Amino acid sequence: MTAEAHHHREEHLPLLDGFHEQYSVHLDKFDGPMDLLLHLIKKNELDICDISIAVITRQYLEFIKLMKELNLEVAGDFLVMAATLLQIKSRQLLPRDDQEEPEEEEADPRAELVRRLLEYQQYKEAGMVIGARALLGREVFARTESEPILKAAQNVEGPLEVSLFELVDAFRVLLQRIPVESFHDVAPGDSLSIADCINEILSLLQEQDTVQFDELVRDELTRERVIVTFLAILELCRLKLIRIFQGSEFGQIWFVPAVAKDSAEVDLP
Amino acid sequence: MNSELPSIIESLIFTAESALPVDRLCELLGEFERDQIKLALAELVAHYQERAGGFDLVEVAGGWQFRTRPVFHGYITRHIKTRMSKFSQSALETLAIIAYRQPITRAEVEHLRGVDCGGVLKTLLEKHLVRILGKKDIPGRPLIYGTSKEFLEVFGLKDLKSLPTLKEIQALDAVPQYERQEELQLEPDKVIQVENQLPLE
Amino acid sequence: MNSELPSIIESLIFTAESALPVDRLCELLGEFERDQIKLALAELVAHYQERAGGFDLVEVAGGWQFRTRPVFHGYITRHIKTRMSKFSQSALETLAIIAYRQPITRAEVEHLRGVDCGGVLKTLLEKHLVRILGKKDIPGRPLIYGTSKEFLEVFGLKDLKSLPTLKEIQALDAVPQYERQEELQLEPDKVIQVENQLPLE
Repeated sequence: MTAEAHHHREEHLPLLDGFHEQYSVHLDKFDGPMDLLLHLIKKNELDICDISIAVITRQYLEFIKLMKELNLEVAGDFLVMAATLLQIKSRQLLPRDDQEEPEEEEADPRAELVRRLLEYQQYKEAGMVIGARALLGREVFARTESEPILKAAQNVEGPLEVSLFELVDAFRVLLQRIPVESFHDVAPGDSLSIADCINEILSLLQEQDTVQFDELVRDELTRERVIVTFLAILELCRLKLIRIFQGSEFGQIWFVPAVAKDSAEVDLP
Repeated sequence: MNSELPSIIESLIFTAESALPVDRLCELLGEFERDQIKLALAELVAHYQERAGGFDLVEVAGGWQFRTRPVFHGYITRHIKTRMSKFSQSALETLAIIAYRQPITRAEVEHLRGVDCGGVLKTLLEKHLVRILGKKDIPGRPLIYGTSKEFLEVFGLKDLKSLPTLKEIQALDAVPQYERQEELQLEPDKVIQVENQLPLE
Repeated sequence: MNSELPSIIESLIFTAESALPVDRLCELLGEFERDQIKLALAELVAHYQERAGGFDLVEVAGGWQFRTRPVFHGYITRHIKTRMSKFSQSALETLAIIAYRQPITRAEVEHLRGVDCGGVLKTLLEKHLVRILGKKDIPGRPLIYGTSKEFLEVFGLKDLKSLPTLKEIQALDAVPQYERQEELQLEPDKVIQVENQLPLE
């Protein structure tokens, strides 16, 4: 909470003067609408499977009202649940129409919410059980010092230890660092499948001198595959990596590496 | 059996960077039979259990590692900074959902929790407790998440199967326990009273 | 003497980043007498000497430390080959560029990173994460790079299409859509109206 927000609140709610800190701590305890609902159910000593929607809805709305009075930001998630509760309540109160859907069992409008609450409660408790374990780096420690004889040793092989998130994050950080104009065309969505296709074509061209368009789409003759392959070829051509040939009009499309592979020497130091 | 084998294994586990799986032990000690290695390991485990000293030999994240016994953490933190801060309830909830329901999408987590989980998810990814498993083969190809090896390491779990089952957790709940959340009064005028008393039932 | 003291000392030495001097031990364990600490330490040393396991408690550089016994060094150095190799930030960055922008030349990678990438590229090629896809038909005929099958395996990806896009990672931080929606009407009088209109059960 910012200092201004605090100030603001004091002006408007002299009643709660001096208790804001504790109070906001309480409000923060609710990890979303499901958590608040569970609290209300417990507080009213209700059975989750047979909650009084009227009581819960009233208290839930009062709570949100209070949050607003305290100038706390009410997250959209809380409002979504408020709407759900009001909807269930109104459905419960609607006169039951026997004529229209006689074959369908009268479903309890609360059923879906009850199911979600039960499931949520399960995971909330599972979280507490997990959190109560002795954690490495908090209650339990492993040896941190490495053995002197191993310290000196360099390792080149061995399994790699890196996560996908780290890879994407490295790319994200890099993009923040470099000017936008040099990176205007960041692969949107599915264009990465074109990358798969490019990779595939170039691999094939390392094994054989020429490749036919048909060869690439033979195994998977779908509209998507043909389009992606075609786009991959255009891209390869644009990048001057391949040359395209066509024997005759509507004839077979061939492509070859733009540069013969025998002249391949590594350009690394 | 080579009488030195338990000591050799002990020295390897002791110097390993992280929990050492039996498979890797066997790989490192190619001159010994797998059965011999497993027997020697069992001997070591029994020794440390019986001795109950400053540290134990425990199985975590599919491997073996020496770890201090939790009772001594009060002394250890006098010279070692705790790496892990306490997890927030929302982090634990999200972690539990991912652990029990993996592979799972962000939308599925959010549906279960009823709140936006982007921030929590990002923190869990940054802490390496959760990882991206790939993309789901449904329209939109959303990312799918699962728990990582670090999750098992941090929470001291042998594998995902050693997580308490949800049934077991429910059974725990059947036993009456004190309300973890203090009462929250909704009538503003009563709030002050409650705050002052704070009696836990 | 506190019967747990040797275990406490053991856990402290075990977790210390370097050899732990007796003075430091006494400082950390202010509630115990120096003589008690020295006695407990002597007890521990005797235990490890007698046991002659994989490691010993030895005094080095004025402090106490657990050290593996030299006879086992032949086994311990076998670790090096299976040790997890960690990625440097520059390797990760280079790999990310290649993964997301392939096919790409070294010059293009270097333009983006602003530094020479020859060394990193060589390492990535050696680790088989990156491979040469071919040569580009422009002056100088530079080699072009792409990711390998091993790359997909290391990251557990089915194909390149399964790589998360930047958008997806950035979306974790984003404010959910519905928060920008109009506020739900929650004015007290309106709520009461609802309550009054609808007969409550």
